[in-house]
Amino acid sequence: MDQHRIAIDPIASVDRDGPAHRHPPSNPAATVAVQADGIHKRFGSLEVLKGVSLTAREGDVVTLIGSSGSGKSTLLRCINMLEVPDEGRVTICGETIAMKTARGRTLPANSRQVDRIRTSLGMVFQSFNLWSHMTILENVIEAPVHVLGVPKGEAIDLARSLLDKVGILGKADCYPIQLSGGQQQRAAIARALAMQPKVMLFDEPTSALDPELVGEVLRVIRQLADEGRTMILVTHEMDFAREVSSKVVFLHQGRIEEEGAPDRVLTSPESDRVRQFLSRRLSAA
Amino acid sequence: MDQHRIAIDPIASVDRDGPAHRHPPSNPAATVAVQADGIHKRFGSLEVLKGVSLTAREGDVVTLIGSSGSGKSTLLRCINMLEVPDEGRVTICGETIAMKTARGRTLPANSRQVDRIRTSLGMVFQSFNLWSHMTILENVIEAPVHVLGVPKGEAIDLARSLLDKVGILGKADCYPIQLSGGQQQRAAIARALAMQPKVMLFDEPTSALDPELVGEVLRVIRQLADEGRTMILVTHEMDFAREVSSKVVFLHQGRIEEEGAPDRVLTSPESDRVRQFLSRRLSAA
Amino acid sequence: MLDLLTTGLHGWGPQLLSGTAMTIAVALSSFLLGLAFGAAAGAAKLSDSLVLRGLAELYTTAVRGVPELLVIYLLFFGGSGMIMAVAGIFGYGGLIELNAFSIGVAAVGLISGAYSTEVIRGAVKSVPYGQIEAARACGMGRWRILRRVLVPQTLRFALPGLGNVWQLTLKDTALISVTALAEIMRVAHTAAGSTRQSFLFYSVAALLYLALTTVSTTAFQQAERYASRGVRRA
Amino acid sequence: MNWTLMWDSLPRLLAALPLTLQLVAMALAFGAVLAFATALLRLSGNRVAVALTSAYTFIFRGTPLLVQIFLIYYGLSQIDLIRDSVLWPVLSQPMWCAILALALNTGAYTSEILRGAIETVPQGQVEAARACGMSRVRLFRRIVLPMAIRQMLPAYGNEVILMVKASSLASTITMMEITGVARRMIAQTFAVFEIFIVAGILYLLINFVATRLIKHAEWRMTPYLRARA
Amino acid sequence: AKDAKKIRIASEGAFAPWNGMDSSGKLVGFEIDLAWDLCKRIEADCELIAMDWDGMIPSLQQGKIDAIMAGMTITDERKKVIAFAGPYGTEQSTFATLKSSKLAGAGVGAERVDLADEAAAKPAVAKLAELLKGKTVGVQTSTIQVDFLEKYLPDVTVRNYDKIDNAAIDLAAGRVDAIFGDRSPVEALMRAAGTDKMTLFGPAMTRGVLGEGMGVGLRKADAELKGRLDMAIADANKDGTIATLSQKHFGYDVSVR
Ligand SMILES: Nc1ncnc2c1ncn2[C@@H]1O[C@H](COP(=O)(O)OP(=O)(O)OP(=O)(O)O)[C@@H](O)[C@H]1O
Ligand SMILES: Nc1ncnc2c1ncn2[C@@H]1O[C@H](COP(=O)(O)OP(=O)(O)OP(=O)(O)O)[C@@H](O)[C@H]1O
Ligand SMILES: [Mg+2]
Ligand SMILES: [Mg+2]
Repeated sequence: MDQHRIAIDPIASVDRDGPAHRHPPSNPAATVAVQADGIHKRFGSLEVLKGVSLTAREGDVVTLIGSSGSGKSTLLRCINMLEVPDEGRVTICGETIAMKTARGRTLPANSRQVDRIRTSLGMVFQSFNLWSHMTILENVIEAPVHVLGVPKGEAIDLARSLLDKVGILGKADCYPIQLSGGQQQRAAIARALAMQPKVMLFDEPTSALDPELVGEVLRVIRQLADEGRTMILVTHEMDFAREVSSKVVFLHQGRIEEEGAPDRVLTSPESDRVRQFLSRRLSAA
Repeated sequence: MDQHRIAIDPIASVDRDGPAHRHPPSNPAATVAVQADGIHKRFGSLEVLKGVSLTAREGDVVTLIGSSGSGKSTLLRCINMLEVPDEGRVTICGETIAMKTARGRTLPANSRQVDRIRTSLGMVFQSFNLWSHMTILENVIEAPVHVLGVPKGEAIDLARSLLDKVGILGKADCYPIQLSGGQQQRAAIARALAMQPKVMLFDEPTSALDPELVGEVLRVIRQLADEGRTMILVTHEMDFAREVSSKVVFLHQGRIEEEGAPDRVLTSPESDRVRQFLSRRLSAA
Repeated sequence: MLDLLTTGLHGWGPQLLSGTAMTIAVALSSFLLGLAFGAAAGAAKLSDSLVLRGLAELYTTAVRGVPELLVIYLLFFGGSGMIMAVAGIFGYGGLIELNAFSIGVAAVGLISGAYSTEVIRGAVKSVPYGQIEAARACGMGRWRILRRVLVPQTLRFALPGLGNVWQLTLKDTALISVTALAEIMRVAHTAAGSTRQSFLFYSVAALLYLALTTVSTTAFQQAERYASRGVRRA
Repeated sequence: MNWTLMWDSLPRLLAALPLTLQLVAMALAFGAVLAFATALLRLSGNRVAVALTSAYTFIFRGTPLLVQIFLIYYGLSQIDLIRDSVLWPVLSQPMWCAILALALNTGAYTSEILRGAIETVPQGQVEAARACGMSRVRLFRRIVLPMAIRQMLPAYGNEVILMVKASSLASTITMMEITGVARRMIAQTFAVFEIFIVAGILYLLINFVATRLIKHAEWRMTPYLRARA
Repeated sequence: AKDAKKIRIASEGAFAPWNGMDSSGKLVGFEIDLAWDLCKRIEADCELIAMDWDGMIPSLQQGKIDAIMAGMTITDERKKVIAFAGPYGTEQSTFATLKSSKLAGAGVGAERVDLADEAAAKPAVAKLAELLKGKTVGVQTSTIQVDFLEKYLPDVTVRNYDKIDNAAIDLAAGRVDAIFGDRSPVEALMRAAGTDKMTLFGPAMTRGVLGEGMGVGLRKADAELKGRLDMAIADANKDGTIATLSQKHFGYDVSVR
C-alpha cells in the first residue's frame, strides 16, 4: 500500500493559523478567468439556481460552500456547460459562450466552441467518473493525446509524474474498479491536471481522502494557483476552504448569501444563515 | 431545497471540547456484539488485511481511521461477508459465521445463516449504492418489507420519519439520480436505519455532507448508541471520530497500529506512524 | 379495406387474417416459454455449479448452432416418439399424439429461449455490482435479490436485446409451416401456389409482419421507458 | 439411422462449406459497416437521417429474411430500370443478391444492438469526457463506442450465429451452399433426418468456432471486469 | 387401418392444377377430386390434410398421415423408402424458353420421347444435349427433372429453384436460358405471363428417370391398403373417371394408358 508515497518530498508544513501562508486575496488587477452572470437553472419545477453571478480572476481559488442541495455542484456544472443554464452567460478567459434558443430550450450555439473552451476547464467530479474500460494511466493520457494531440510518449511521462504527485503511481496499470475510494479520487485529480487547464473545477476533491492526503491535495492546489491557474472548488471542509481559498462564496437555496475573503466570511459572517451554518460545525478552527 | 429541514428540532448543541458530552468509553461488562478474529484478506498477490482482530461491545462506537488504501473499507466489508476473509472468524451477537473451504477457497458454510446475520448488520456504503430503479422511499422500505416482512404501511411510516430525520423527506419520490451527493448519502443512511439493525457499519458516512449535516449524523449516531446499538465506522474526519467514538482503531498497511480511547489515540498516540498521520492534518482540534 | 381483402386478393383476406392470428398466438406462447427457458439457463450459466453451467452451455450452443428447421424437424417427428418413450417408462403404452400447435410452440420456444439466455446473461452482468452488494448487505437471500433488484435492473439492459429475440421468434414461427400450421407464411405460400401470384402474396405477408412489428416495437419502447425509470435524468 | 449414408453425404456437404463461409463473411463485413453508419447517422440528430435510418431498421427487422431475399432477387429483376442499369451485372448474380439481402438484414439488427449498448453507457462516464473538451465524434469513438462494443458482444454473438444459419436461405435463390446441397440430397435419398443431422453438425461446428472467437474477444476486451475477484 | 380408422391423405395445396387451395383454405384440384373418388371406391373414411412438401415423407413414415397425393412421381429412389399405389396420372416434362431466344423453335426431330425405350430415345437426347450445351437451365429443386439433367445433359448448368414459378421469373430476367418442368405448371406459367412471351421447345418426355407418373405414396407396411387403392385406381381409369377429372382440371388427358 502506497509505499511509493515515501518517495514524495515531505509535504510543505502548513502553518496552522497564521494568515501569512494562506492564499493571497483576489487581485483586482488580474484578468478575469471565469465570469458567470445571472445563472438560472431549473429542473422541472424546481429552481435550483436563482440568478447566481460569480467572478474568478487568474490565480484565484474560489470556494463554494453551502448546505447540501444548495446548488453548488449544479453551478460548477453550469460553468462548463454540463448543465445548460436556462438563463445567464458564462465567460471563460474573455470568451463568452454563445447561447441560442431552439424550440423553447436554451442551448449552446456552437458545440465546437464549447468543446474548445472545455479543454481549458479541468473538472474533478464528486463521483470521480473514471472511465471503467481504461487503466488509470490510460484514463490520464486519454484527453491529452486525443483532444490536445500531445505525443503519446510525452503524455505518458506527464501522466506518470502526475500520478506520482498524487501518490498512486503504483496503481497506474490497475482498472478503476480495483482502487479504493481515495485512490480513485486522486486518479480523477491527475486526469484533470493532465490537460494542464487554465481553470480547474473541483467538486469536493477531498471528500474521500484522509487528512494526510487532504494536505497533499491542498499543496497541489496551492502549486497550481502559484502557476497562475484559476480554481473553483466545492468543499464541505471549512478548514480546507480557509487554507486554500482567495474567496469564499456561500450558496443558499440557489442564491449567493455571502461572499468575500475566507477569514472574514468564515469567522465573522454578516449573514445569519451563514453564522448558523458555521455554528453548527463540530469544532471551530 | 430542503425547506423541510426547518421543521426538525434544532440539533442538540454539541459541546466543543468537554469530554463530558462525548461518548462513554467501552463498557467491558457489556456483551460482545461484533468480534473479528485474525482476519486476513488477499486480492491476488496483494495482502490487504494481515490479521486484524477487533471487538465491539453493545453500545460501542468503534471508529476505523488510517490512510487511504490501508484496508478500512475491506475490514468493514469482511464483517458482513461482502468480502470473504481468507482466514479468521467473525462473530456477530454471539453467533460465529461458519466457514468452509471448497476448492482452495474459503466460503461461508451456510448462506442462510449469512443472510440472517446480515439483517442485523446495517451498512452504509462509501458509494451509497442506492438502487437506481427505485425511488428513495422505495429504497428505504425495500428491505423491511421484503426481508423482515414488516407490513407496508408501517414500513412507509417508519421510512418517512427516517427520511425526515435525515432531512430529505421532500425527496421521497425522486429517483437516486435526481439527488445531490449529500442527499444520496443521507438516503443511504436512512435505508440502513430502516432495518433497525443491532450493528451499523458506516463507510465514510459524512464524506459528502456539509458540516451542518455532519452534526446531524453525529446526533443520529449518538442516539443509536444510546439505544444500545453498536456501530463501526470508517471516517477521515478526526474531529468527528473524537466526538462520536468509544474506541478508535488506527489501521496501517493491513494491521492495527494502535487502538484505544479516542482522546488518548488522537491526542497522545504511542505509535510514531499515528503521530505522523495526525501531525499532517490541517488543523488540530 | 375488407373489400380489398375479399375481392382484391382473390378472396384470401380472411385466411390471411386467421394466419396472422395464428402467428401471434404461436409467437407469444413461444416467446414466453423462451423467456422461462432463458431465465433458467441464464441463471444456470451464472451459477457456481459446473454441471448446471455445462448443461446450459450445451443447450444454448446446440440449439443456437443448428438451423432452426432441424430443431423443428426433430421435435415434430421425434417429439411424440420421445414422449411416448417417457410415458412407456411409467407404464403407459398408448399412442400419444401432440398437436401441431404445442409442438410448434415447444420447438420455437426452445430456440427463442437459447437466444434469450445470452441476452439475459449479458444484462445481468451489466448490473453495477454495488447494487447487488447493497441488497446482500441487508440480508436479502439469492431469490429476493433476484426478484427485487436483479430482475428489474436486468430488464433495463435486457429489453433491447429481448426486443430482437421477439422479432426473431415472430419470424421463426414461419418455419413451423412444415407442421402444416396455417400461419402467415403458410397461407401466403399456398395462396401463391394456387393463384400464381407469388409477388402479391409475399408482399402482403411482408406487410402483415411489418404491422406486427409496429405494434410490438411500440410495446417494447413503452416497456423500455418504464424499465429505465431512474436512469436517465428527469 | 443410416450411418453409412450419413458418412457418404459428408464429402458433398463439405464441398459446399466454402460457399457458406464466403456468404457469411461478406454479409457480416458489409453489415457491420452498415450498422455503424446507421448508428452514426442516428447520433447525428439530423432529422432526415434519423427518419431514414429508423425506416431502414424498421423494415428490415420487421419482415422475414426469406421475403427480403425473394423481393431483392426476383423483385428487382422485374424492374426494367434496374435491368438496364450499371448495377445489373452485379444484381443479376444470386451470390451478390444473397450477400446484399443478408448484409441489409444483419446491418439493421446490429445497428439496433449497437444503439441499445450505447444507451447503457453510464452518464457519468460521458460527462467526464465532455468535461475535458472531447468533441461529439471523439467522445463517441474513444469512450462510448469502446464501452458499447464490449457491452454488445454477447448480443452480437447471437447475430453472427443467426447469420450463419440465415445463409441457408440463399438456397432459395439457387445458391448451392450447405443447405442447398442437403436439400438436393434429401430429394434423392429421402433420408431427411440423416442428411439434416450431418448438415446440422456442420453448422454447429461453424457456430462453435464463431462463438469461441467472440467469447475470446469479450474476454480480451473486458479486463476491467475480470479485475474484480 | 381398416374401416374403423380414418385414412389421412396429405396434399400440398400449392401445385395447381394437381392440387391447390381455394381462398377459403379448402383443398381443391385434380388430386383432391380423385382422392374423394378413390375413398368412395375403397369404402374408407378419409381426411384430407394440407402439408408442406418437405414434411410429407417423414410424416408418412412417422404415421402422422397414411397417404400422400401431392403430384409425387413414382421413382426408383422414392420406392426405396415408401410404396406407391398407381400411377393415377402422368405428366410430360418439357422445356420452355423466351420467344426471343435462339432456342425458340429448335426441334430435335421427335415430338415425344419415351425414356423407358432407351434405344429410341438416344438420338433425340443426344441432339438435345448438343443444343443445350453450355446453357443454363432452371428447374425446381428436388424433382425428377433435376435427375434427368444430371443423367443426360452433364454439360448444362443446372439452377435449382424452390418453385418452377421462380425459375420462370429468372427466365424473363435473362438469368437462365431455359426452364424445364412438368408440362401443366409450365403451361400455366406461360398463360400467366399473359402475352406470348414464352414458348415450349424440344420434345415432351416421359418415363425412365422421369418416373412412371404420379402415384399415391404409402408406407411399405400398408400392403393391404396399396392393394385396395391399386384396384380402385384401375377402376377409375377404366370407367373414365380420371379422364373426365383430367379434362376438367387440365384441359387435356393426364391419365395413364
Ligand atoms: N476488488 C479488489 N481487487 C483488487 N484490489 C483491491 C480490491 N478492493 C480493494 N483493493 C485494494 O485493497 C487496498 C485496500 O482497499 P480499501 O478499499 O480497503 O482501502 P480504504 O482503507 O478503504 O481506503 P480509502 O480511505 O481510500 O477508501 C487498496 O490498495 C485497494 O487498491
Ligand atoms: N438531474 C436532476 N434532476 C432533478 N433535480 C436535480 C437534478 N440534479 C440536481 N437536482 C436537484 O438540485 C438541487 C441541487 O443539487 P446539487 O447537486 O447542485 O447540490 P449540491 O449543493 O452539490 O449538494 P451536495 O453538497 O449534497 O452535493 C438538489 O435539490 C437536487 O435534488
Ligand atoms: Mg454536489
Ligand atoms: Mg474505503
